[in-house]
Amino acid sequence: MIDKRVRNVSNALEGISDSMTLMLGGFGLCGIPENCISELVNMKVKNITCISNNAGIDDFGLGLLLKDKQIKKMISSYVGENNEFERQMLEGELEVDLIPQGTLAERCRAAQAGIPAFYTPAGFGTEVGEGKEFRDFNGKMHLMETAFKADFSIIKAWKGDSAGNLIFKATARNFNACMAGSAKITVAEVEELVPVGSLNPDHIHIPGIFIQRIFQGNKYEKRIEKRTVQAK
Amino acid sequence: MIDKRVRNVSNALEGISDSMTLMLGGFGLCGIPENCISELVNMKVKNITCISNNAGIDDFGLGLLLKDKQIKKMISSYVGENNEFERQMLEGELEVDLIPQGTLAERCRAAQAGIPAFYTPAGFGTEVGEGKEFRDFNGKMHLMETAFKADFSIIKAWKGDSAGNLIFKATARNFNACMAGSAKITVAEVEELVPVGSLNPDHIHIPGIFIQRIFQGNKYEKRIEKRTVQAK
Amino acid sequence: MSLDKIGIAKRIAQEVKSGHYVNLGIGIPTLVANYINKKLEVEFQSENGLLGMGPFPVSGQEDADLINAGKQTITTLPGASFFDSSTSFSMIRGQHVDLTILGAMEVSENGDIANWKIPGKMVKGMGGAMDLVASAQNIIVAMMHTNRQGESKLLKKCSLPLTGIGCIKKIATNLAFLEIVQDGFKLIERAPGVSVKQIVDSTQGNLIVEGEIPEMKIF
Amino acid sequence: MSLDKIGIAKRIAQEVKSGHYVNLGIGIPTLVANYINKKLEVEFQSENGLLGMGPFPVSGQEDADLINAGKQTITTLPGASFFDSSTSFSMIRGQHVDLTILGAMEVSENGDIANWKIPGKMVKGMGGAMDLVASAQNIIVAMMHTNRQGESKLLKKCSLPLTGIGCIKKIATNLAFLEIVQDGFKLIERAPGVSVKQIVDSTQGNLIVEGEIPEMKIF
Repeated sequence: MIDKRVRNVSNALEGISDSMTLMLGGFGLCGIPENCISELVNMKVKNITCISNNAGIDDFGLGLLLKDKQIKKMISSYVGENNEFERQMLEGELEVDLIPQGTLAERCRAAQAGIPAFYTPAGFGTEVGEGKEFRDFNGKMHLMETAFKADFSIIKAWKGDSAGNLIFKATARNFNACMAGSAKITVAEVEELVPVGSLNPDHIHIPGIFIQRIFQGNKYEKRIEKRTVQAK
Repeated sequence: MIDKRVRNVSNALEGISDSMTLMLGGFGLCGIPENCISELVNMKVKNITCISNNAGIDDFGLGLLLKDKQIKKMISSYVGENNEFERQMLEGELEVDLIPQGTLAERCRAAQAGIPAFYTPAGFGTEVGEGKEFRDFNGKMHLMETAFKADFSIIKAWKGDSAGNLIFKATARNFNACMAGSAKITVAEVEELVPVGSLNPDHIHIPGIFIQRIFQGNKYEKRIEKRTVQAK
Repeated sequence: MSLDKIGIAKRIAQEVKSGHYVNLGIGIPTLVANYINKKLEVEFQSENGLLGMGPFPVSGQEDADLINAGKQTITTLPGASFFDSSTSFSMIRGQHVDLTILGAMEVSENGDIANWKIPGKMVKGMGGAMDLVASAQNIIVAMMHTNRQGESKLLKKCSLPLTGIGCIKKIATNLAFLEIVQDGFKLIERAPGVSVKQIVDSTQGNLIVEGEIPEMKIF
Repeated sequence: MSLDKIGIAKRIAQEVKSGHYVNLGIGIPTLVANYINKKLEVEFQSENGLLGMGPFPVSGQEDADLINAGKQTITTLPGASFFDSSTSFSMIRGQHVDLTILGAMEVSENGDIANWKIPGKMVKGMGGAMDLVASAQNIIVAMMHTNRQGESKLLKKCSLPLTGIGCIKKIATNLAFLEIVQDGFKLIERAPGVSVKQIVDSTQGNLIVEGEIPEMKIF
């Protein structure tokens, strides 16, 4: 067993510096690496490029980094829940690369899988396709999309063991699984770090080989973005 | 819930006819769709093209179809355990397309995922690359490989429910998971068909959307190819 | 009289067939789930990683780890499964999802759709919409026939940045149900109490009106 | 005197470092697992879908659903995980596996390897070997220095169909441990009791012998 445990969030993010490209898991506020995001705020790293499906909300998630102007560029599919983001983008303070969600997920997965490029029909004929190579397969046009390159991938799982094996809960799996192993160093924060051998090998969603560092987060707020209930 | 159950193996394979291309899961004899293979022998379909990592052994697995000369062409990565196969191939009775195992797996997955083509370094500079497009990414040469097209995909899982959700056991997952949804119709045979709702949604390896027909196999021989034990 | 959002949702619900895996966009499409015949075998896919989506939870049962693509708390039905985003878009790109229902700002007579961006104004992003429209075989657009200024949203050519080209087959609006054919928008049904003239006046793109146009049956 | 298969495996085991994920090919490479320092943190990957592979089972504990890439029944160690073939090759292609040890029929002085086919004779297929050699950063070949006819397997140019080009870095044979450098095979160590002359005589490709060549330490 290769032990991937680090003591705390600060050790987990050791080596992150200004101008790096970071991948961050989560969909909306669901499954975001809360402890690592707080630490990035503390570290005051600047000029970072974030690959993340969303940009958090004004006072939580990646919104915290936006507020402090730590982000130079966002690569996302949907950023609609964050007013400060929209302001910075429209005023040109923030570079933004909006790409289709499936393409985003697959470009992460391609990085994980050592596939430098692949073809997808998403975005052909739109401004997403501008300047990109396209090609006909089976009578349909496809864009060539390339694997992301990131310095760190920062993800969050429900349970993890010392070997870095991860299990996610419900829809908190989302981009966290696609981003495991998609950067030089993948950091996983978990709600519960369990001893090696306590996870069923058939239930593991991400094998430890994709993870370089793992730690248990201090606390999880797990904020709900849109609490929606039905009448009883 | 969409009910994917069919009564038996014969209903499961309805529509399979001569000259079709079939994908079959399994690695060696591990996780092969035993009941479907027996039925293919009974059906006496001819001239089939099989996409399968291996070709079984002389008297089990795809070896049974080879013996009856039902197979026109094999697309595999390793066929070393089958003497009849080797004889048919060397004597030119059987067309064979040998391709790297990772490329085989990814071409199945690409079909499942609607990705018509991708790039991989495997096989560049070898006879596998002959006649194929190649391209430099990040200073390294890669081949362009395309998604498979098959008429039926035939896989085997450990447990499945009426909705087609599948759970595999240990290393019997192998190509079975990559081939789910990689053909127009995917047939899954399972050791145990359980009522919908009895599988934990976090433990499902293949969601039912990728499966068109499911049934519980009559019996499983689960033969071991190389029984290897240590001294006690 | 024209349809309200619920009316549009009810009309679209009639297009859902047994055996369909359905992806619903936010807004009117989300409402469609409420009006599908309960006897049909249908499953909802949410592109953030859930198949077999159920209704909203009752108060106190919300789970921050269980949301839909609109970030709303939801529940699962028996037979549900969870998966990651790349698997989710394998379902979409690989054409395993049978029916996609989504909103639009504009649709053109050749089936182009614009629904993700108003330059210099609204830049929320396309989310999964571009993947959905590029791959889905069967897309129904749910929208108002005209915008707040009373201008038609069924155009000769979209003026906003496109989400996808030549992909839309059916449109349900507050005024009509239409199909996109070779030459433009073919009027299939009028909303209850809406005249053909009203639809003609509200449609900028080429509208094809052949024979008697029946009125929708909305229950 | 030259090394037997176990000796070769023991020498290669010395190259395994703590933190390594290792993929072992069939034959001599499989034996390497037995001789790795137990204090090292090492995990074995089997490309049919297992990480954390353990030893063979004791009799009666064999499970048909639990095999390695050589189709042998095996066991798992604590921390093991199972996955499908495409994920397995994501590990390999994505360079997450740190060390690959495999057999070869021929290796050339520029690092080409041939180990999968003898035209018209042996056509078993490449299995995962082409993926492994195309992506692995760190590959060690385990083989006999010469074939049964006494001909060198360390060549100027491979005569058999290639498995990969310019990918091999280190070779352990019954006679020597070598590294492939710019100009050819650099002799690093002699097997116990084997002379430099014996190695020179058994090597057809360019052999680089610089200074005193130490003898391997095999425990």
